[in-house]
Amino acid sequence: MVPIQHYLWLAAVLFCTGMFGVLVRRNALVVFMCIELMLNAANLTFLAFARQRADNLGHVSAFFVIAVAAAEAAIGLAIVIAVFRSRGTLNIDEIRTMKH
Amino acid sequence: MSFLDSHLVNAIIFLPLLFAGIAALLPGLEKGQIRVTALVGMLCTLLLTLFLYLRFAPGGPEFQFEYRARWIDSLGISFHTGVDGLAVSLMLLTGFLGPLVVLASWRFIDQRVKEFHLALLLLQTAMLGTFASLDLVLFYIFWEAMLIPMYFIIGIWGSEERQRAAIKFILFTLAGSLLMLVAILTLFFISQPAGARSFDYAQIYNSLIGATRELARCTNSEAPGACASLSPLAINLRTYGPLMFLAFAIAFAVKVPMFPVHTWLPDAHVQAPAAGSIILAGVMLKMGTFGFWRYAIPYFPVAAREYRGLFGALAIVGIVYGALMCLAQRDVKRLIAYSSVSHLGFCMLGMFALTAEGASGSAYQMLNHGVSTGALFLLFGMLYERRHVRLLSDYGGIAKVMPWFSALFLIIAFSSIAVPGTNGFVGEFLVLLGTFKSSLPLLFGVVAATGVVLAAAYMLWMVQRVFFGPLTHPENLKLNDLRARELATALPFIALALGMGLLPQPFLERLAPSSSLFVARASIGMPGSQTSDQEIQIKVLELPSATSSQRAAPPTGDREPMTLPAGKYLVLPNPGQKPR
Amino acid sequence: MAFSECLSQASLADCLQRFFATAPVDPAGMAQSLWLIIALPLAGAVVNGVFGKALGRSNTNLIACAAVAGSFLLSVLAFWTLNDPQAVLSSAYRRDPIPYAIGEDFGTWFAAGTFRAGFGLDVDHLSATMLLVVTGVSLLIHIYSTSYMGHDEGYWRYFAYLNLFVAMMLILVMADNLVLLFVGWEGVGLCSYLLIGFWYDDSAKAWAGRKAFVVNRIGDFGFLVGMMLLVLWVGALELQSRGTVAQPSADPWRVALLRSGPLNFRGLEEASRRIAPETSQITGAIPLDATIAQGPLAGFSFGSVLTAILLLFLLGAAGKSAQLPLYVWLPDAMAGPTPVSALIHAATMVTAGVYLFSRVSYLLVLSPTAMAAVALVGALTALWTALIAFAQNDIKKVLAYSTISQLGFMFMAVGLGIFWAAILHLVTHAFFKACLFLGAGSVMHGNAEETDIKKLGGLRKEMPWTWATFLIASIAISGFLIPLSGFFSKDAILHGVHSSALKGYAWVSPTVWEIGLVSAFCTAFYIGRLYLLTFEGKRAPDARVPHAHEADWVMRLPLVILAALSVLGIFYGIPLIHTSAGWETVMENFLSPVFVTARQLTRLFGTVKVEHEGSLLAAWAETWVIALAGGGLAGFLYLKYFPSPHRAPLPAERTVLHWARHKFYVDELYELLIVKPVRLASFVLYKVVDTLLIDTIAVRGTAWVTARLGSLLRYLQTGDTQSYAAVMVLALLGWAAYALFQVLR
Amino acid sequence: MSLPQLSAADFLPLLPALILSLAAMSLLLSEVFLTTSTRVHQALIALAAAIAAGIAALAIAFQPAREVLQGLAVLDPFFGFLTAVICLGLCLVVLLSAAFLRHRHAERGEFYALALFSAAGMSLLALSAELITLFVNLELLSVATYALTAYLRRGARPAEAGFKYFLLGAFSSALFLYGSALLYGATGTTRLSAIGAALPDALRTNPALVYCGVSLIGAGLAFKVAAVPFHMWTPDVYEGAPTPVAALMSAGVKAAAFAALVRVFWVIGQNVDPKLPATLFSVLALLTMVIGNLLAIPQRNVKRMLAYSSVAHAGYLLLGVASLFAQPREASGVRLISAVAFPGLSAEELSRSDALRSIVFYLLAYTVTAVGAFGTLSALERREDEEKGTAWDLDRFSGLAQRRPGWAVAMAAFMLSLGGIPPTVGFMGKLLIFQSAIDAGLVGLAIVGVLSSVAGVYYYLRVVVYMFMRPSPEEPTTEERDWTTELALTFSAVAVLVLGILPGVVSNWLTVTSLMLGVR
Repeated sequence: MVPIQHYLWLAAVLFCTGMFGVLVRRNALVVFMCIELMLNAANLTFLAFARQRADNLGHVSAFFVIAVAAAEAAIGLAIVIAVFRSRGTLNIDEIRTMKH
Repeated sequence: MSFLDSHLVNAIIFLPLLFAGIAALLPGLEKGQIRVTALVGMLCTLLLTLFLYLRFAPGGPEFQFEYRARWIDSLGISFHTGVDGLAVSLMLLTGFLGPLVVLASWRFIDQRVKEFHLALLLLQTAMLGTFASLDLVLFYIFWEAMLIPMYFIIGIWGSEERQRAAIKFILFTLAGSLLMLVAILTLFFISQPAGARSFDYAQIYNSLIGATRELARCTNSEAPGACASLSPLAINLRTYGPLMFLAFAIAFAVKVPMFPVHTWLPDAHVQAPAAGSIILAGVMLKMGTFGFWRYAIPYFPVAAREYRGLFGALAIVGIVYGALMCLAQRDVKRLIAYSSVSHLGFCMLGMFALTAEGASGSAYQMLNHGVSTGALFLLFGMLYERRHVRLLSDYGGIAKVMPWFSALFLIIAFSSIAVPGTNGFVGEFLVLLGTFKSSLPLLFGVVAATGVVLAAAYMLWMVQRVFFGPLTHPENLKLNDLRARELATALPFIALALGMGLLPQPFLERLAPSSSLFVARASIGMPGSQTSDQEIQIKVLELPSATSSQRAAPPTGDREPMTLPAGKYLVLPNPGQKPR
Repeated sequence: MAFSECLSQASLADCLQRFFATAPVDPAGMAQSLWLIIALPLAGAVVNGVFGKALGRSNTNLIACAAVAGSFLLSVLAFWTLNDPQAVLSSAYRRDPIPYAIGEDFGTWFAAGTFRAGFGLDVDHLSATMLLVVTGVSLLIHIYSTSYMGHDEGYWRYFAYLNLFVAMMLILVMADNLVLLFVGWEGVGLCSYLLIGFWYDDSAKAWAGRKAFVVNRIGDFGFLVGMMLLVLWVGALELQSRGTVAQPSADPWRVALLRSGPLNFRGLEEASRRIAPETSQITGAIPLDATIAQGPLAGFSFGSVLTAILLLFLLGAAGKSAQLPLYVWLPDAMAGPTPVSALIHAATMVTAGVYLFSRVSYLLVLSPTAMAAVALVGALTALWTALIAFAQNDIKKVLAYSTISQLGFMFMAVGLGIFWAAILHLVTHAFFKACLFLGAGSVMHGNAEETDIKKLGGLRKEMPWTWATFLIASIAISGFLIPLSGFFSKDAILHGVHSSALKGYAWVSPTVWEIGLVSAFCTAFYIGRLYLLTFEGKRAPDARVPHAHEADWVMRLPLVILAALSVLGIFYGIPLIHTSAGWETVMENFLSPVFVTARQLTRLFGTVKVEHEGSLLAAWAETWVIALAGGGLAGFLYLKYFPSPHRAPLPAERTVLHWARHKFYVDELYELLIVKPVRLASFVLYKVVDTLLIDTIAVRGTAWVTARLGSLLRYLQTGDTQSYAAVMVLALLGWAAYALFQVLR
Repeated sequence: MSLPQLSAADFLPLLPALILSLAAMSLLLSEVFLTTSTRVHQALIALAAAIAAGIAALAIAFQPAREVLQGLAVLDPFFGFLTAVICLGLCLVVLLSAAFLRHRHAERGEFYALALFSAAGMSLLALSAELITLFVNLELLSVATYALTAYLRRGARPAEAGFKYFLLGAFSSALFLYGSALLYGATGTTRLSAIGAALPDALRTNPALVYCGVSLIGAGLAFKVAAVPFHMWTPDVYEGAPTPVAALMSAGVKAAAFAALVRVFWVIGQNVDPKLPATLFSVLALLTMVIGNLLAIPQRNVKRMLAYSSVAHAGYLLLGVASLFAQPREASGVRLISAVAFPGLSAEELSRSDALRSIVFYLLAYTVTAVGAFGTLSALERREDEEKGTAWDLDRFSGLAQRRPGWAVAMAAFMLSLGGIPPTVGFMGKLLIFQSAIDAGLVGLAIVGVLSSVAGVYYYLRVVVYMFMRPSPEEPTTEERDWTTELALTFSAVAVLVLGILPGVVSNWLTVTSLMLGVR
């Protein structure tokens, strides 16, 4: 069977990818999805460890996270829509009227 | 101790506050009523301070009229007031200036009268409190609370550059005093054992005596083993004493102001209205010297002696430098401001002479400067009220049109250049005598004495330019001489200037015990001095109820009501001892 | 007992003797009421100053004169009282009472630590003489002023100042300690400042007043430092001589030092007795050159410190008495009203320096160096200013310089320990110089304030009274024709100088003597010139008024009295009294109780050796000839050539005249060396240190840097979400790196 | 597996949160049925709920600390007091927002509901002692706050602010989550107490996991407390958010986040090398104090200025946290003398309790002051200026002393309190913080803090200058007065002064109980 480390590394890679995406992608929605990616990387980690330790705490956590992520997604999309309404764009570079 | 004795000081401190409350209730348009209210408040305060002054027994215990109440037990802070000879004298000075300040701004302040008098009364409370407080935090609170009203007085009712001057004033002072706050807290911790800590002046002082002696012994003797067995407190004092002393000293030196940190003073004085200048020169600058006298030097005598040469030199530089600055001024208020720098140099010099004569002279000089320079600002304020110009070149020949005014101004000018028979002479003579008698080099005294010559030079120069010579400016022709109110404002100063010059003994008697104690404390462990701890210890006034004043809720005591199962809650372990 | 019944028993002379030797009032009572002498003029000053304008001219005059007259009478009483053998002062500092002195301590003025200064008044023969001179002359001058200032609207100020001055001067002469003396010392300076600048709307006059005060302050600086050192000196003496006596606590001097302060004159006198010459073994005394063991003065010897102190006093005295190098203020002081010049700048205030040294004579004689310095300063001043006086055309300026030079004579005498002669000359000088000044005043009064003697002349017939008195006074000062008081007093000085030698400074007395002779010659010359140009010859063509008018009797009376006094002064200058030591002049005999300590010390230390070679008569003859020569030369020149300005002066003469007329450019020199540099320094310091370094660079600089940092950091806040996130991530990585580093290490 | 045995006492700590959320739900429901236009009563309901919750929190604050819900949460005075503070802040915010919303015709129940929800989240966060619980509650409060930030969604600025806040917030919570996942992996548990117990072994076996986890968690929380360099969102979000919401963020969110911070790092502090958190927080405190103040100096926009100042104050709080972990013995010798044991409690424990007390008190002080300041701002700002961004310019304050003397005095009090000048509560807070810092031997940091606060006084006083020393603008704008706003301002001003003069009551409570930080 696949050793635990693989899962962990995969999760780490996912997390970093998400983080990188957050930093570089310009489209607000894509950035948002990158964040989801990070959350899921965390989930994967939880599950992997739960699997390794054979307890259910990890699984429970994962469920919680998914729920929370859903809530976050809802509010996030609402905000994105609001932004789009007021500016007509989702390009992050243009959402920077307040500065300094 | 009778009720009166224990509450007199508090009454004095908070009476102006009470009248501020009354004034605050009056409608802002009733300028007359507000002025009268303020005046009455100030007068009542003056009467009480006078009563206090006369009631103060020179031969009695060091601190009299003490009052101590629980305030913030958990922090070891108590509301502790009381006065010694110097404090009571300075409080008298403060009370004396109060009504005169109100009178001085009777006409000059015509907009936002209410705020102005509120500020004055609050300022009065803060200043009196600063002198009377015997708890370091209480002192600090009053000390900083003082800044705010003065900040408003300068910033709102001042002249053109007022806002810059006000900001400069407050930042200068704050930068210094916040460092002092750190020093106070450090002192709080190192001076007393955990759990028994308090910010009480006397308690902290008493706990320092022993260590100071050890330290002095160690610094005096050249033997290598002298500093081998120091108590922890002494070691702390040795390491941090100088730093803490400097923190205190900087805070006070800014207020005094001593030479390098004096530049806020001219700006503040020039911009402030007459009332502000009078209070600033009359009382606020004394806060600095008072702080040195009450806190910086007695708490850290060894460190103070370490830096004695430096501060003595700075004082002398202040004397000469300030006088030279006066010669370079074209602006009368600026000139008077710099003359304050010079005069307060004498105060500092006398203090750091560490001789009885010097200390008394320094204390006396504080009072003198309050009277003389206060009066100078008052009188010039009257002129400014008429002409609204400050430059020497705008005047000349004033004596022709305002003979009485000129006569009064001349008298005050002579008292400020220490002509014998005026108050200035006694102070400067004693300071110089003390300096010569002290272990400071003779040169200090000689250089300081040149200040006398320079003072005559600049002061008479100013008098010449303002009062004598022909009336060059037509607008000066129609100046009218002093009104009755102004005369009534100025005459007390004259009376005091001459009275303190001819009969200084009543004042000196009250200062004498404080100054001898100050010298004794400042020279603990000096080769010459043989003062016993009993002489210099301060009697700690216990807090009202039986429990010890510090940390009224010691955790052990207060955790009993809630009986807790062991281990359920965290008794914080010491992280350092955990095995890794 | 009464005079009449005395006559029945004894001869008139004895009775007069006894009459004057019995005090009219109880000495103790007199001592307790000494303060009145000061209080009267002080009260007059206050009343006139505050209500003068309301009171009106005549009342003001009355009050002023009455006040001074009152203190004059009291002074006479005090003077008289002193002659009584019962008039003894029991000083706290010594066991045996002091004869011919009364005094009273009116309590502490201020005290701190071990120092104390008291309100103590003390009158002995010296003070009494000064009292009479001060009150008497000022009474006359008050009377004179009532007419002279008759038309000035500032009369009330004037009399207030004048009364105040008298009070201060009286404090000066009666004070029993240095600090109180200093009150008078600066007080008179203050009054002279006020009176010089009396007509303040003329800025030149006001500046002159300020100059006077500041220059005096320079002197006072010396005085002040001297006092401080004296306190230390006495303290060290007390400490060091403690071991030498049996039980210090029983020693009244030590006790009194603590109770009455170290600067009391009696205490200082007692202290000077504790100093012994190296050789002698007096118990409780320590040698002059013993080094001070501890205290701030440790390491110096008593003698050297004392010398320093006295030299500092010399600085003070030079300021007050207008000696080199501080004499420059006096000529300018002539800006004041003429009676003021007569009173303050001739008769009384300027003699304060002489009085001071006579007061502390017992200290002065301990230091030959200081004495030599005093004598030389006096001599040089006498000559220097006499030379300047040559070429002055302003009548008051001439008199001012002559005053300085006469003061120089007094300093010579003091410097060589002939204190009585100095005082004698002080007194006579007060009389004739006051007379001269008042005469000058009356001349100006009669000639529309004309002061240029070149524009006067021929006043002899127009102002007979003024002329007569002026002539007498001129003769008195110069000793021309017939010897009058001034002649004898000056000769007493010159003779004394000639016949005494300073220990270690043998060359001083001959030098001083010769300079003195030359100065005497010059005196005669310039006075002669002044007199001749003013009164003799024909009236100058460019005079302001065709005919001068004589002053009224109010102004004449003082002139006459002063002239008479300057004649009667002779009486004091001639040896009439025969004592064990030989013939003494009245003044010497009269003052001898004051200088008894000084004399003893002089003998003990041999500071001044007096060898009486040459008879007094010879000396008189000598001086007289010199005076005649000087006066004759003046007469020859100015009677022959006057008024003929067309004579081209010789080039050498011209240069001398030029320099002398410009006072040898001393004022300009001081301006260049002292005033300008100080002003420049202050200005540069203000601009560079205060404004630039501290305020701009240090203070504003800090604020500026802080603000800049803020606005720089501000631009990191780009508003871009992703850059924010990037910063977070970077910080995180940095931290993780640090943590890992910590772990792996 | 059997259901855990839970007693009623286990749910006691949830009481405040329950009250808040119930009120929130009822408000949401009322929104459905409501037809009237005026909504003041909604504010009143919210206010009542907040007060009730606050009282409940205080009531349970004096109980001995214990773990509840099987160690998922802790009931201890620390939580109690923080919740009380949060509720106090909430009350004031609700009062302010009533008028604020009415002037913008945005009065709807959701607003209060969201505010209450986020407050509930804060209170729950303050008591959670388990990583996942922490995460969930963090998200609860964050999500509510995101919504509040973008509440006035018509405007461009609120939307943008909400967007930024949401994006970065989600990002940081992702960090937090991943960190806790790693920590779980390292220790096999997510309960803080258990983690603490397991940490030493975990460190021995795989330190990298532990350290990465801790760092990520720290980053996640540092974002919420707006510690430099995780602060950059603050000014933008505060500026865009409705002013009352900004007040809520600056007061409540900070308090809750600090609670979580202390709890988490407490465990690490006592089980891992304690130098680690000490250094971490010292560095953070230093950066935050200095940079926060520096950034605020050039601001003319008062709202941004307050935002930066809230960063600076987070710095002072971090100083308190640092002194909680600092090791005096290894630090400077100032503490040498106080090593004398105190009966029943070592000097170390005393100083730690003082540090905790100072943190709580400072949070209280900052809450009343900052909410008051934001309140004055919200009372002054005008709808039409907001798009131009000039609504919060200093000029709005010029001559306020003549127009509205009361507000001017109140604002002056807030500014002085923020500057830490007596006799205001701000000074007392600073006094306590610096006291514990020096007690912990962090003298250097204390001095830096002091000096930076001098810089702070400069820009706070600038507002005072404008209010008192500048003339009113030409067109005198008359700000409407609403009793709710007035009430809030008066209350906070009075609190600022009274607590400044008589902090005794509160500080005594804190002393009594500040020892109880219920994490084993």
